[in-house]
Amino acid sequence: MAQRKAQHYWRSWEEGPGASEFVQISRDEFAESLDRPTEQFSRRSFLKAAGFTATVTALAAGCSHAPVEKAIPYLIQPEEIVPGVSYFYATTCGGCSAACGVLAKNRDGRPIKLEGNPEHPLSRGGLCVVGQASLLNLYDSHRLKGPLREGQESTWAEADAHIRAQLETIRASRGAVRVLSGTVSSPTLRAQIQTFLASFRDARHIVYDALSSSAIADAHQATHGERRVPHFRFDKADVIVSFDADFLGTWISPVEFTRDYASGRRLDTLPPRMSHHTQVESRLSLTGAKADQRIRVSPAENAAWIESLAACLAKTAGAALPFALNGEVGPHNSIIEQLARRLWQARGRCLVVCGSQEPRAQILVNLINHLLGNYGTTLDWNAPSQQKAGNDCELEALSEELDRGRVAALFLLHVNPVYELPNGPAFRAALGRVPLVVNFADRWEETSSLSRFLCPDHNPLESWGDAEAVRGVYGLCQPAIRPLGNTRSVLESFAAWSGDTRSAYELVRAHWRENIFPHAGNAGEFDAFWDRAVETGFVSTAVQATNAKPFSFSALENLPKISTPAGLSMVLYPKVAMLDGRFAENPWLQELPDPISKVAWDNYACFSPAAAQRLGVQEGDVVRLETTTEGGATTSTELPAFLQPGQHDQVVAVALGYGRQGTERFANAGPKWLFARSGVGADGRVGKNAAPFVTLRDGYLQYVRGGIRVTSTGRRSALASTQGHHSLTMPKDLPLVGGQHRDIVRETTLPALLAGDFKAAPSPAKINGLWPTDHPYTGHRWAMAIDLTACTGCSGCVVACQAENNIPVVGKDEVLRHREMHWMRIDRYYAGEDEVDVVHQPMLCQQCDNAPCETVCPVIATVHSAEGLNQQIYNRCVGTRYCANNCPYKTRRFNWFNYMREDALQNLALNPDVTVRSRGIMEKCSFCVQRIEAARIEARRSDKLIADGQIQTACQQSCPAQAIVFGDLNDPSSRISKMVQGPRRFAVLEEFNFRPAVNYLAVVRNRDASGKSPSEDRSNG
Amino acid sequence: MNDRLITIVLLVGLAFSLGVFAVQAGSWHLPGNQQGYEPIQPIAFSHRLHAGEMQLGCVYCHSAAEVSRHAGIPPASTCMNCHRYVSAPLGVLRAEDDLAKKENRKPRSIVSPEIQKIYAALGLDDQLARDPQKNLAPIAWTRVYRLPDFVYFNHSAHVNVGVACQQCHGPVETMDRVKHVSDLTMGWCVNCHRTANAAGVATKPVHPSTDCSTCHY
Amino acid sequence: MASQSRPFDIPLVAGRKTPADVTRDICRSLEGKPTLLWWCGFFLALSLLALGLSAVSYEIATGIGTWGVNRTVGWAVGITCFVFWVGIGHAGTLISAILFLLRQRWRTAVNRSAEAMTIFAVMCAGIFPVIHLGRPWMAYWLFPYPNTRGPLWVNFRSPLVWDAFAIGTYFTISLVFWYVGLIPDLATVRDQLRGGFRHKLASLLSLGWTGSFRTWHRYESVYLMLAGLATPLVLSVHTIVSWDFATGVIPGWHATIFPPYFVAGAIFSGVAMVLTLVLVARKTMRLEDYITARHIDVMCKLVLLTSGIVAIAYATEFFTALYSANAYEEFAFLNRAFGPFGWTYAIMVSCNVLVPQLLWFRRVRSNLWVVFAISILINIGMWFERFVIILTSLHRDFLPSSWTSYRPTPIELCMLLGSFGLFFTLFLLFCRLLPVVAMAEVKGVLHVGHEKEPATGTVTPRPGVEEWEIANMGLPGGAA
Amino acid sequence: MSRRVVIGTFAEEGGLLAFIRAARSQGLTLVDAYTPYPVHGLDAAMGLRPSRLPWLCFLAAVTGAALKLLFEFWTTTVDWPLNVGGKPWNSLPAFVPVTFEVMVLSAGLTTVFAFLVLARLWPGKPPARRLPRATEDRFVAVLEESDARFQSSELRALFEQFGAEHVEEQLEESA
Repeated sequence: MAQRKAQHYWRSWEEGPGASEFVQISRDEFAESLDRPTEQFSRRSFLKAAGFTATVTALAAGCSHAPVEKAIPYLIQPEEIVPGVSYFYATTCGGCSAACGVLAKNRDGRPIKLEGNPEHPLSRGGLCVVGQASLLNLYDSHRLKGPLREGQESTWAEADAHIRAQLETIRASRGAVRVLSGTVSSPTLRAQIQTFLASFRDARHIVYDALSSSAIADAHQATHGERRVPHFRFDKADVIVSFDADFLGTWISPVEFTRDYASGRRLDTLPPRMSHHTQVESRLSLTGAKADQRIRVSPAENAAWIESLAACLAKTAGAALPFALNGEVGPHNSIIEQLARRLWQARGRCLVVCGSQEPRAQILVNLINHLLGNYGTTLDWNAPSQQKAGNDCELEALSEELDRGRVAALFLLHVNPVYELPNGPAFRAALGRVPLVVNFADRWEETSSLSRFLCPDHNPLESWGDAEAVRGVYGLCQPAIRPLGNTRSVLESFAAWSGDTRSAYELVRAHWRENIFPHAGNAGEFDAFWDRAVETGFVSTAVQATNAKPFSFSALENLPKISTPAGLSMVLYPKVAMLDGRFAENPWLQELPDPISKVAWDNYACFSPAAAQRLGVQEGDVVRLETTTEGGATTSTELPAFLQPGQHDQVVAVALGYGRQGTERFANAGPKWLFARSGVGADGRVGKNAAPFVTLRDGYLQYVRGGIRVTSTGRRSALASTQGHHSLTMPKDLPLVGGQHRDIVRETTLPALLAGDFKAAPSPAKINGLWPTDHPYTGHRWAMAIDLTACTGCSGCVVACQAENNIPVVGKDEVLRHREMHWMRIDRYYAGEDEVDVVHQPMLCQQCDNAPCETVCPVIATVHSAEGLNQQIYNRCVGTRYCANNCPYKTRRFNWFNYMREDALQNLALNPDVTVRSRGIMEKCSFCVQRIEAARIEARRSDKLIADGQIQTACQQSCPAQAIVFGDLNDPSSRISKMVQGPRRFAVLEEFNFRPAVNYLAVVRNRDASGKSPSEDRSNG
Repeated sequence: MNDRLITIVLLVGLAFSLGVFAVQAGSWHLPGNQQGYEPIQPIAFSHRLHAGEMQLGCVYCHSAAEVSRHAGIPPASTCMNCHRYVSAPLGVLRAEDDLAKKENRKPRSIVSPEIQKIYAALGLDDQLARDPQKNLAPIAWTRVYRLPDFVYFNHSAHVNVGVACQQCHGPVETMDRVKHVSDLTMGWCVNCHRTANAAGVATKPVHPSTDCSTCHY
Repeated sequence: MASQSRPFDIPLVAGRKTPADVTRDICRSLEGKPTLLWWCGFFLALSLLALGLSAVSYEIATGIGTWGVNRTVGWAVGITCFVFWVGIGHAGTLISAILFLLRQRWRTAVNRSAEAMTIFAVMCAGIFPVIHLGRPWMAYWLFPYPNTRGPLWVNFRSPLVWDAFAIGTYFTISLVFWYVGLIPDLATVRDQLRGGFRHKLASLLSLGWTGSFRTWHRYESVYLMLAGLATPLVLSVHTIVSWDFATGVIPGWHATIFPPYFVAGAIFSGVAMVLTLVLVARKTMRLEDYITARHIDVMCKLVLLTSGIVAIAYATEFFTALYSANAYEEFAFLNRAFGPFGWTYAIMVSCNVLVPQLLWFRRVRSNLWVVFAISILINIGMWFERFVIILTSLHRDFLPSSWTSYRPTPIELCMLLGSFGLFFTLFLLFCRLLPVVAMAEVKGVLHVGHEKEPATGTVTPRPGVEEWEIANMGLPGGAA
Repeated sequence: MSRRVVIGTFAEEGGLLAFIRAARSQGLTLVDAYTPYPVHGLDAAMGLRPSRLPWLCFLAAVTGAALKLLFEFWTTTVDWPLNVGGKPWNSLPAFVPVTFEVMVLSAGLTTVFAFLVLARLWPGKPPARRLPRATEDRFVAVLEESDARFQSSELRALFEQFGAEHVEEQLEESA
């Protein structure tokens, strides 16, 4: 039929029928002309040849067309999938043991974005940086493709055969079988492991957390007779006192806590509610940055403070203690009494938490909470947290067993002891003595490389599973994509080795039928229950009230004494992005500037400015940190120094999670050109591993190490910081304006706000400009409001934006050259010298009505939309960078090079709704215009108006504190138009009449009207 | 001598290429403009036959057009909705029936070569049952309409307000092989949006935006 | 006129030349073999050019990332060079057009080379805005042309579009002006040289000029027109360049003083560059008789004047900033002077304000070596002026969070050198190919300063022809 | 038709000036004068009317500017109004610079082009009259021997009187 019409147009020589021989001929031409001996081949004919060549090329250019493209449809299209339409699957985040609920946004069969599940009872729509970035782990080309045996590629059949055979012999010889894992939040998997171990005589499942909270559980063992980590309810607390617990950043369940904390500090409610938060800590943590009152103490003092607070409260409560507490902490009694008073007034409505691993400290904290009657109110005892099940005593025991070579089989599940434990080297050696080592790691790292069998687990987005974050709250994991490699769910592996051939799906389903469905209360069909669970991604079941045992004072009688580290002590802390280093190979996490230090791509030794001065250390100097154990063994490392205001002078703080094997890949992250510098340290890795400084003492992983000696190496190494100047007051070295303050962030105190005599911005004086107003915004008027009181600076929005808008990773060198690409950045400013107040200000394109960037663009590549959006049209941009120069907020980002993703696999994470920008063009925050357009089209399709809150920008969606609100200013009933009415509203640089569409709500601190936090009038201890 | 030879050959070549160019010049477009592109497809599917004579609605096959950015190319399974029963042009089947009656035997099943390609793709045997020996081979159609990556055109947005498919794709129901009729330049899009703003679509008032971010983001 | 009569005491052309001498002197420099000095200069210039070219091609192939610029400092050396070269260009048009209108007859000796300098400088300038683009191959989008985009034109509110038009016009008009001035001299060259490439070139470009007075008559009015047009043009061009910054909101850029400030600066730097060139040219081309100490002296005074204007501008913008009581404005200028890049500000002030003050002294003005040194220093200073304005304003603007620093990469520096390479290559070629002194004009003023004694070669007066007497007294009367 | 011309060469511009005045006063028809540089007063002596080029220049300037201004207004306000930085559709002040540049450009190019056309100059044109020294240092007057009563001898005398170095007669094709 087609042959009837022979003539048709063609797109390339290859395709065109007539073309081929033409190419042939023209080739012959040159063959003939050029094969001539030169003397015969005169200049004239050469010129002719040249002329002809030119013509041919001209022609070729003239009729060159786009390459032929194939469109290959499904053979048999799945019912529920329409190409080009996104679907959301409710599942559970596999980022850490907090097990937040997420929605996986799927497009054409692959997840392209993770979003918090708004209905999840704990995370309630929030998602942290790690959760957001965990999408990229799925598309990591370094993941193992299948099982490995002795480092050689193998098949599951083979691996299973060998493992089972060996297990048989072990069973016969009654050998010891150990499963070493991090906190397993999946009840099904816990059960599965138990059934697997049941068949052995000597089998145990040992759990530890690299970031351990073991002391909390043990303390409750002592005081309440049951080893539990209670469920902390910050939303119910009106007074919060935290001793070194970074609960907004990395402690136990940050997203949930942030959400609770924020809901305890809602100022738009009537009457405004604002909890009072005191942070007693040695380094400046994200939580400390938010505190109303922040007290700098050395790790040694910390316990003393707790003790005296306990004593003080005991006195107030008139509780008879069977022993004397030392209530003296030198000069600070006044503060302690004040704390105690505040807590006592809020009995039952307050919460005292402690991040220390000292059992004594934790027990005293329990006492305090008991005296204040917080158990049952702000500490949920019945539905305890399942997020930190680690038991360091057992870990200690295991390592002894290993040393003695008593273990016959060791199964390592999502742990990397060789890297993250202090006795890593010993562990490495010990592993060699274990006949059967099976590891479920998904990549080749410190520990897995030593295992005989590597049985890689699925990525959480590939497999069925479940998670119990808090007793009674069960999250369900469902696959969002077919497994990319020949990996296998741990569930199936354990099942297979205990002779059970069921799939993960069947296993989870069965477990839920038997153990969860019965408690679900609302009886009915299991299938219906299951479908609902799959749809919503979680179920909450009733928890039977375990009658809390009476507080046993006996625990207090022989309190373990504090081992006070002497002199300069090292505090090892996790960064919000890197945690214990589990995802160190994730470029999004590596490139995220730490919300406090604003440094990316490295860990470093933080000193307080005073300490640095005392030690004669400049920022960027590489210092040698070393300490000696009682045994005389020296631990040392070399790190660049970083000056951290607000940190205690007796402390050097170092982040864990760096120096991981596998980060070598980032050596050439970023563009390759003449003067490009490597993105990794001398040892080829990103940062240094600080785990050797952790100690495993008397059954506890301790993150404080005393007796640190600091020596300078004379070398320097630049830190990739994304922020140059750290305060809103001008540098002192400039005459006249030195010390002058810029009111870019506005701030007040709660009393001032309640008194009603605070107004963040002078009522917008009608600026009558020169121009006629040709641009009335009829229809929608998009705008954003950011509540700086709620914002904790956790940076979830930054990564969310990166994932949504295909923002490239540029690598350390480019960050050093101030070329990071994040559209959303978190500006962090300090006020004060060493007792600092901290504010975080999310800064993104302000979408000004009178946008300075638009006027100067010569090619109209950035103009205003009829709905108040400052549009950037990539394909029109020629790259003058004039707009970026003229942007008062410096929120525009330029593609200095072609910033490529690492490989094709990573490209699968790209959002098909956003253009991938090429080299030489400007880009910036678009208010997620692709979401706006989607909503508009949907509204038109369903003949409805766009409802308020229907459009959520990526940053807003991800924010655990719900600090960001986006909406339509022209809709008087919308949330945003209500928010901008309040007294706290201001806009940055408003006085210049740029008319930004982003509004900020002033920072409010819960202090006396003078705005001074009590900590300021005490001399630094 | 050689020079003259070269000269002649070159002149011939030049003449030839100019000839080719002359042919080209007729259909010259700005770079990127594919107007008039009409590739041969792997299966000689005739829109004239299906959309024209049989009067199948466009969205019967391109169903995604109502809900998605892409109109989508129908899966082979959609073809099978009819071609499970229709394996060749009606006339041919009739003829075979008559012949069979005459020779009083069961009519042989006739499968037209083009439709055979669908069966082959789905790995079906002549009883139209899945044949495990054969392996599935998706049909690689040659794409006719293509917008640059930085343009986000959404079919559903247009179909749902009642823009006729023909407005952009031309009288497809008269084409045996689909031809790229419109030039798909930005001006072409914008002008349509403008006129629609003024006159509405099919007398129904609509307000398509001419903001840049309507298509570019 | 009276005021003008005084300078004529000193001859404009030394050595009592006859028109024939002039022709010979100038044409000789075209015929003879180039001096060794010329070859050295040419080789140096050419190698710099090659360096620049390779740098540019690498940058275009790899990306603007090969420059030191960053998210906060989007412009630096590149745009600095642009403004610098445009500035250099201004002296040429000033001397040829404005001084022509002001009947400053001393210009005749230097205007040809000054105009050539203008054209080459504008060429150098024109390159930078193109190569500093993220996508240089899209540069033509800056011009409004009919297109299939709706059609989408350009943003006539953007100073960059103004720039594109200004630089384009400036280059075209300067070129035309220069060429029109060349026509009679080309005819002379055509008639003087016997064969050879230059003869061919001259006969092609001289457009068949015969010296017919009817043509001369029209020619003069055309030349006047062009001068009249070029004068406001030259002022407008740097005004527009200054608007690139003045229309921006960045403190340190957003200033109404910029247009006059930039124009003065441009003339300042331009005249300094002319000084540099003519001082070299008169030595290498043996033109001491035409470019006399007097020319140098006058130009030195011009430099002194413009330096004064620039100095006032510096003071004024500082004062305005401090007086404005605008925190951002105040900070911008204090940071400019005392911030991390204070040293650039120091160079700028010392080279542009302090050093030129030496020119108050006649002894300094008459010592050509010192003048040469000063002119070089001024060029350096003026380059830094632009660098200071661009960099120090950008690197610390409104939000302290986005303050950064800047350091140029070798690539950028190679481009800077390359632009000088291009400039001198073209200029040296010009010296070899075209008459470097406007012969026709010089011939017109040969007698100036020689009125006292009767010029040689004049025919002895005959009785009874009084009007001839008058005419024979020479041009002052005619000019008056 | 052909005509006879007398070509006198002077070494001094003064000589030429005086001669031409005298010649014209005697009603001789002057074809043209050739000088190495524009001799002041010669136009008056030759009785040349001031050139009309300035008017053309002015006209070109006005039209160029007007058209450009209209174009800018049309593109920003009529053809496709786009909200650029909240500026009004018709941002007249912003249109001035480009308008001015275009004005200068059109005026300059038109004038020069017109000049070349009027003076019949074009690239590679051979000189109409070969007077090599006229472009160097000599001043040449060319007279036409039109009326019969004119005696070439008297003419020579006149030349001599004003110190012509060299006088010759030519027969040339008149344009």
